[in-house]
Parts: sequence; C-alpha cells; structure tokens
Amino acid sequence: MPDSNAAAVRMAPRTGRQLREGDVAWVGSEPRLRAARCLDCDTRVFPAATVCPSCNGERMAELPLSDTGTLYAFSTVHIAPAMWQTPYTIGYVDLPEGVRVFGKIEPVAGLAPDARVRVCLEQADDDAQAPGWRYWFAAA
Amino acid sequence: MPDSNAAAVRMAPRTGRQLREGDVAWVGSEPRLRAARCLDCDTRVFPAATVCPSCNGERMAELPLSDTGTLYAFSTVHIAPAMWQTPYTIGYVDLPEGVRVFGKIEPVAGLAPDARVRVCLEQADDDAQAPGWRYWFAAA
Amino acid sequence: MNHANLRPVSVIGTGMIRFGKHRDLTVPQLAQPAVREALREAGLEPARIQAIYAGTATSGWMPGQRVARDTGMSGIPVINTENACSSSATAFREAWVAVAAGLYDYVLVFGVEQLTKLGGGTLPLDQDDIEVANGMVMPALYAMRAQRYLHDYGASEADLASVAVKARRHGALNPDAQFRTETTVEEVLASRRIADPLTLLQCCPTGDGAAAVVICPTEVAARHGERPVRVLGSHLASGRFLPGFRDMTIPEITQRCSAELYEDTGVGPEDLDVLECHDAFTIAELLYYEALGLCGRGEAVSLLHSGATSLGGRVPVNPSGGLLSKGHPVGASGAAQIVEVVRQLQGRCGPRQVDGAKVGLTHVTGGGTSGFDHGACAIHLFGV
Amino acid sequence: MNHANLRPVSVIGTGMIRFGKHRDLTVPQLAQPAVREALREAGLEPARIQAIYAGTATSGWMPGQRVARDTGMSGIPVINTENACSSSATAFREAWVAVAAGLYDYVLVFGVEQLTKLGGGTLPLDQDDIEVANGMVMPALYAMRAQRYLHDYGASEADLASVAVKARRHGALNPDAQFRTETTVEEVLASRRIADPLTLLQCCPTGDGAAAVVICPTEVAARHGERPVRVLGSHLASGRFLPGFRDMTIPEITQRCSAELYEDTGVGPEDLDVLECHDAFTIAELLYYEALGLCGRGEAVSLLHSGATSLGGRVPVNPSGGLLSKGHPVGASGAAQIVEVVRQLQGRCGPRQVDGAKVGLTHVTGGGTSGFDHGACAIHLFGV
Ligand SMILES: [Zn+2]
Ligand SMILES: [Zn+2]
Repeated sequence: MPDSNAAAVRMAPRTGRQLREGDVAWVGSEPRLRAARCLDCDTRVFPAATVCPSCNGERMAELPLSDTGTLYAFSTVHIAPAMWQTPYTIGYVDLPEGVRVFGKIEPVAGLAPDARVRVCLEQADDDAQAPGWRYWFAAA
Repeated sequence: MPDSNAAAVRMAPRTGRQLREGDVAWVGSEPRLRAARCLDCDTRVFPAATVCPSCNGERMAELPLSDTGTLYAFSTVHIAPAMWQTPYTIGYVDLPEGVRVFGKIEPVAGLAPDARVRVCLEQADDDAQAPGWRYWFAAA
Repeated sequence: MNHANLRPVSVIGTGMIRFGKHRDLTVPQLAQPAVREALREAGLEPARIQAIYAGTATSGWMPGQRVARDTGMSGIPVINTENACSSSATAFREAWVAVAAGLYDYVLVFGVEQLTKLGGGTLPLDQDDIEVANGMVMPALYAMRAQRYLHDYGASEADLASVAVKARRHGALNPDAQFRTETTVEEVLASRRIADPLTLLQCCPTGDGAAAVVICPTEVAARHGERPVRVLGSHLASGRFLPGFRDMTIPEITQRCSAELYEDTGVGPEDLDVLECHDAFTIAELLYYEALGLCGRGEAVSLLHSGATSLGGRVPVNPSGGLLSKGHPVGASGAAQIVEVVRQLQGRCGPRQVDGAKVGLTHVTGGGTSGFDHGACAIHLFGV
Repeated sequence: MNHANLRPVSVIGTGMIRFGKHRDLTVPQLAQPAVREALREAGLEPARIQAIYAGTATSGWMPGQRVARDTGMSGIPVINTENACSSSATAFREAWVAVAAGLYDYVLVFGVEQLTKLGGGTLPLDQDDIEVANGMVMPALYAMRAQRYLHDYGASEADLASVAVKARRHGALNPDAQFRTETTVEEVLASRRIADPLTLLQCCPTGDGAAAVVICPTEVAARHGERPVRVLGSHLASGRFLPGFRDMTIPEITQRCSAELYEDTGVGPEDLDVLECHDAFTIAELLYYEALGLCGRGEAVSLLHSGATSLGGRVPVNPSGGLLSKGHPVGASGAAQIVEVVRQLQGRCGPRQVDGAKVGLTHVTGGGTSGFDHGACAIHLFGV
C-alpha cells in the first residue's frame, strides 16, 4: 500500500525523542524497532538496554521487533505541554516478541482496543548533528 | 547634603523586592525602615513580621529604624544571576535598634568594616499596581 | 520488615488549609496555618517539637526550614522528602520510623504544594523517559487504563462519571475542599475533553494546599488532645519493573503494598471503616477498590453503584471529597488524607462523619515511569 | 536523642564517579556506576537491597526510583530527600535510622546532582527571601564572612588562598577529583574575581557527580567486604534564628551540631584522624576548623600554616581535595564525603592515604536563609 504509507509518512507525528541509529535493527533491507533480550532471564525491553532491568545482567542480545501488532489501549490527548500540538493520539501496541511499545498513532480513525496496527518507521533529521529515526503506529 | 543625596538617588540600585507601604514607618515627616519588636521576648526583626520568629508570639510592635548605622561586612559581586547588573555591592548594616539590615550599597568607595553608613529610602514605582519603596546604603 | 523494637505511635494533632488556588501566597505562608493548627490541636508549644519531616515535590530548596523559620521551630532536624504524589505520606512514614525507634518524642509532619506556580496544565514529567518524550501525560495514562477497563469489564463512561459525582457529593460537605458543589453524570460527561475517555470533571483540579500532623509515642499521647489516633501500620513501596503484556488495569504497586501492609498488621480490607484513596482520576478510584481488596476483579462498578463506598455505606471511600473534589496539591495530599482519616476516627467530621469509624486507611501513589505501574505508593493504617 | 534501642550500623560498600562536567548523561546514568560499585564492594546482588535513600536537590521527580529502575532494585521502598548541600548526608542519616531501628538490614544510599543542567553561574536561590531579592548570592555570603574574619583576626587574602592551594594539592592525588592539578597562592589570587575578596579558585566548581554507600547492621557486616567501617554517630540540625548582631564568622549550626554529636558519642575533636568538611569556599574551611573544635577562635590560619590539616599532618582535612578540588555537585557531596572517609579508614587511598586513620568525620552544611547561619548541617562520625 505505497499510497496510504506515503500519506502516513507525511502525517508523521513529531516525537520529542528520536530514536538513534542503535535503536533500529535491519531485517534484510527493512528497518525495524530494535529491542533487547536478556540471555539470562529472557526479559525483553524496548528501547534496547545494555543492562537487564529485571536481573541486572549484562548479556543482552539484539531483538528486532515485528512490524505489526495488537493495540492494547490508546487515548486522544486534548491538553498537553506547549511543546505538543493537540489533539494527538498515543497508545500501547503489543508486538509478537512479547514487547509492548508506546508511541503516537496516526491516523486513528476506526481503531479500538485489540485492533491490528502497523509500526511505521522513517528516518528523521530534526537534529542535523544526530540524525535518527521516528516511529508511530497506524491501522494495519 | 542635598547634592550628594540627589546623586545617590539617581544611582539607586534596582532591587528585586520592593518594600511595601507597610515596611516603612514615619518619624515625623521622615520615612524610615520599619522593623517589629516582640513585646514578649524583645526580638527585633526586619522586615516587620506579625509572628515572632523567636517565640512564635503575636504581640509585635512597630519599631522605626534609625537612618544611620555601622557597616558589618560587605562584598562587591562580579558573578550573579542574569537579573542583576554586575558588579554591585551588598552588605550588612547594624542599626542602633539592634537590627542588622541587608541591602545594596552605593557608592561604595572608601568603605570598610565598621564604617558609618546612611540608610537611603526612596519611593519606587517599578510596579504600578503596588507602588512601594526602595532602600540602600551609602557612606554617612 | 522487622517491627520488634518499635514503639507504638499516635497522631495527636492535625491541621490543613482549604485547598484551592492561592497564587498570592508563598510556600511558607501556605503551610503555616496548617502547622499552627496541628500544634494547637496537640497542645504543644513549637519549642516542644523535636524534628520536622516535610513532604513536597516542587517547592524548591529546604521547604521544611522555610516553614520552621516562621513558626518558632528553628534548630531542630528538618528532613525534606520527595516522592511525587506520595511526598508527604513518605515524610509521615520517616517520622513514624524515627518516633517508633525512640529517636524523638514529638515530631511534626507536613506536606505543601503550590501547583499554581507551575503555570497550570498537566504536570511536567521527566523528559528522559521515552514515553514522556513521545507525548505521555498523566491524564492519558489513566485514560488508557480507563479505556481498557471499560473494554474488559463492559463498564461505561457514565460509570466513570459516577465516581466524580460521588466525590463532589462528599466534597460539598467538606469546608476544606477545593470544590464544594455537587455535579451530575451528564455534567461530568459534557465537561471539556482532557484525554479520551476522561473529561475535565474526571480529573483532579490544579491547586495549592498544605496539611500537617503531629505524632508522638502512644504511651504519652493521652496527655495531648482529646482522642489520639494510633498508627497501626505504615508501608511504602516503589514500582516493580514489569516487562511484557501486563494488565494495566491492575495497579500492581497498590496491590502489593496493601497486601504487605495487611499481612504486617493483621488488619484486612474487611476491617476498614473508612478510607481515603488516590482518586486522581475517576478510573483510579475504581481500580483501587479492587487493588485494596474492597471487592474482586471487575466488581468495582457494582461496588460503587451499591452505595457501599458512599457516605452512609459500608465503607465510605474519600469522605473528604478525595483528590477529585478536595483537590490534589501533590505533596500535600498524603498528609491531608491522614488529617481526614484521623478526624474521622475522632468523630469530628460533622455532616460527612462516618458513624462509629474505628479503623481507617490512607492510600497515595503516583509518579509515572515507563515499564512501571507507578513510582511510589504509601499506605497507612490508623485505629482508635 | 535517645539511642537505647538502636543497633550498631556499618558501611560495607562505597562507590563514586569522578566529579566533573557530564552534560551528556542523564541523572540515572550519572548515579548508576556509583551504585553498582557500592553494591559490588558490598558483595551484594541488587535483589538483596531492602530500601533506597536518595539525596539530591535539583534532579526532579523521584530520582531514587529512576536509578533503581535501571539497576535491578525495583519494588522496594525508595525515599528521596532534599536538604540543599546536605541532601545525601540527610539520606544517609535516614537510612542509618531505619537500619539501626531494625526495619531493614541492607540499605543503599546515594547522592546525585547534575549542576551543568542548570546552566552554570551561582545556584538559584529562593526569591521569597528578602536577602536573595536584594542581590544575595552564596559566594557573597561567604565573601562577607571572609572580609569580617580578615578584619577581626588580621588574616590576609593570601591566607585564604592557601586553603585552595592545599585543596588542590590533595585533589591532585585523587583520581575522582574534578581538579587534579596543583596551584599557587599567586594563581589563586590572580584568578577571576567572584565576590570580593573571593576569587574563582577560592570557590568550589560547578559540576556533576554521584556517590553511593551500602550499610547494614554491624553484627553481619563482617560477612561483606574486607573491612567494614562502623557508623559512630549521625547528627542533623537546622539553623537557629539569631536576631541582632551575631558574629557571622561563627558558623552557629556547625558548632552546635558538632558539639551535640561529640556529646552523644563521647568522641571529641582531639580523637579525629581525618575529616572531610564543607569547604565550598576557602573561608569556609577556616571557619569550620574552629567550629568543629580543631582549634580555638582566630587560630584557623595558624593551624592551616602549621601543616596539621595537610596530608602528613596531625589531622588532615579534606584529603579528597574537598569541595574546592574534588568538586561540589550539591546533592552528591555528603555521600562522597562518606565514601572518602570510609575508604581512608579502610586504608585504600593510595598516595593520599592518611596513615593509620581510625576515626573520621564528615561535615556538610548549607542553604542560605536570612537570619540563619545555614538551613541544614549533617555530621557523621566513623570508626574502625
Ligand atoms: Zn535479565
Ligand atoms: Zn518573641
């Protein structure tokens, strides 16, 4: 669906914290969110950490995340700090790797808890010194 | 010394907190700094308080302060928050009523600890809603 | 936690100011009337106080000393604590430890906050947190819990609004409440949208306030005031990191903290006559009914509609009006809950009195962090 | 203060990061290496820690939880304390009370501060204070004390500068110090003027840092680490309101706090082998020599020039380099002093080791308020 994808990219919500190069994993030629998995206790975290928040271990492996998942819950926000343009929608998405990721959602029409959603990723250059990535969710 | 007084007024340092009408007492037609004296334990405080900081009593009487005193210590400040224009000089002055008052000093030339200094007072209208007073110290 | 060497502790004085917007006051000016009232109730001169524990989240340098300075209590140890919404409940806990351990006999605890100084809107959060950096605000976090709870248990937005209606009905009877008028489900649902499905009247208001209590060993408490209230237990927890697909309608930290406290004290939820819980948003009160053990999973709406948690019911929750109606000046809320529960157990609450209340609980939590239910939770039990 | 029911407590782990400008790190990133080092020294897995006391002045919401989150210590009670420069010394005291009272066995204390985030310059003070509103800044307060001390006791600006020279000589031997080069009296006096008579090199630098310790009951301390250090005493005081013409070269709060601690513990200034004191400015160290009882009134300059307070002397003061050379990230300083004194008593300080040190003291104070010497002062005594 190149068309709807292009529309989504144009509408990409500005996020306060860009991902860094290290937050993205490559599956073939496709960029994916990069989580980490603890080789000791199997805890999975996004963004990837170098120390396991469950067991404090330091053996963390890369875990590329799937690009579709299930919406756990979301909310459209009408009042927020001045840095945000309201309204905007945020939510939690459960990915098959056992990781729940928080982010903005756009477009939001027709979504409900348990809906299938897609993870969108694009390169961002808001900060010329440290170009990175931006992600958000859209209906699958 | 109307001339030197006029000069001092022109040089009046801007202070962050103006005194309010209630911080000034009148001795005849002369405005004076207004302290308070506790009728129970004789503690004296400037600015005047309605509760005694020593005994927590509430019987506080007006105590107009003299307009000359003795310089306890002072310092010329070269680094300060952006709201202040540096350098400026601040110091503690001991007044005969047993009250030590902190404030700006101008002009500062020739001063040393134990010097005699004069308390200068002028009406200030920095804040049109709540016109008040400004005070500083100068060589006596 | 080992309590073997600890002395029983009682509350002998309480004070608070009416919560609301007090922009013209300084932080010490907010706190002083509450502190002076607590000392007066305890029948103590300021010089008898041996230590001060002050809780606040946004009041700058050494708020405890700035308050002590103007109330005749200088020289003694002052400890300032911060734990977001649990700041003054944490101060109370630290004070309780010190008195119970025998370090001091008479200790003042107060909480204060001046949210109007922050310029209104949602609370400023930690920008290093990835969720905050992606647009998270506290109302949205509760809104998502609400959405999921409604989805999982078939509850309605009108059910949520009913929590606010109860809070305002209680608050209308409390002279210290920020809101003292009643409201309706229709009015709540029609109020401004904040974070769907939560509307303005489902969110605690921005405000300023202060509350204070004086504690001492139970063995000398009878000498002070008319009816000292015993501290039956104090528990503090931080959030546990929960990776994966956790059920966000289960407030993990509250559930664990209360379970540990019940176990510690032998007091169970069935023993409670009155409680003040952290109803920062309507959904919160429902979730805490379940987490505190007042009812089973998914039963909160029924419990609410049964009237059990309203004044006159079996176990009134937030007779003060709670955060939704009394107001939520962050650092002051924990101490204000304690003031309310102590006064309820003393039978002093007039038209909002819970008849014959003997055992009460205060619960405060908060501080959002990604991967955690909340940053801190403090629960206290009181009895007469 | 009644210590009858308190258990002896020991320090079994210490950690700190080098103080300096770490603008690119977050507050948790600053604290974690210090926390992990302290746990490692104590030989404890994070899961063994039962409570955390965090001290900081300017780190925002719940810094203790944010650090705990990333170091595997979630769920346990976390208490965040603020007391200006005494923030983490206050955290240490609260932790000591809790362990001594028997509530917990293994407790982590840390201090952290990131002053570079504030944009440099003098620390922001409380604008409600009339002195602050009239131009008071911390260096000027100490500058006036210095001017009066020089006037009253015939000391010179070169005498003041000698304090900085000693601090930098010590700091040059400390890999964790912000400044690790020596300096001269001439260089100190020729540096930029800050608040006359104090020059730049007479003022502690702006910086970031963190320090941590782990404590436990003395009865089990021998199982952890090689040489546990016993906490002989802990005292906290707030300033006393002193109206009238007080002598501002007498640090009232330090004098009173140390006198009470000496009385409590039976340890006197003549028993000290090493101490870290709050040398935020050169004059401060001289005033604290007298207030802590190392010498009589007006004798501080002689004591300094005698070499008694230098490494190799009778009672080395600030072997770490002190705030002047090690740096002064406000909330981290109290914990860092404890790290230094504990390591000195363990004989681990290499070229800056005080030979055979058996008893050490840490002293931190601060928080300017009109009418008071300072807002808080915390003094701890340690022994092996
Ligand atoms: Zn792990
Ligand atoms: Zn008095």
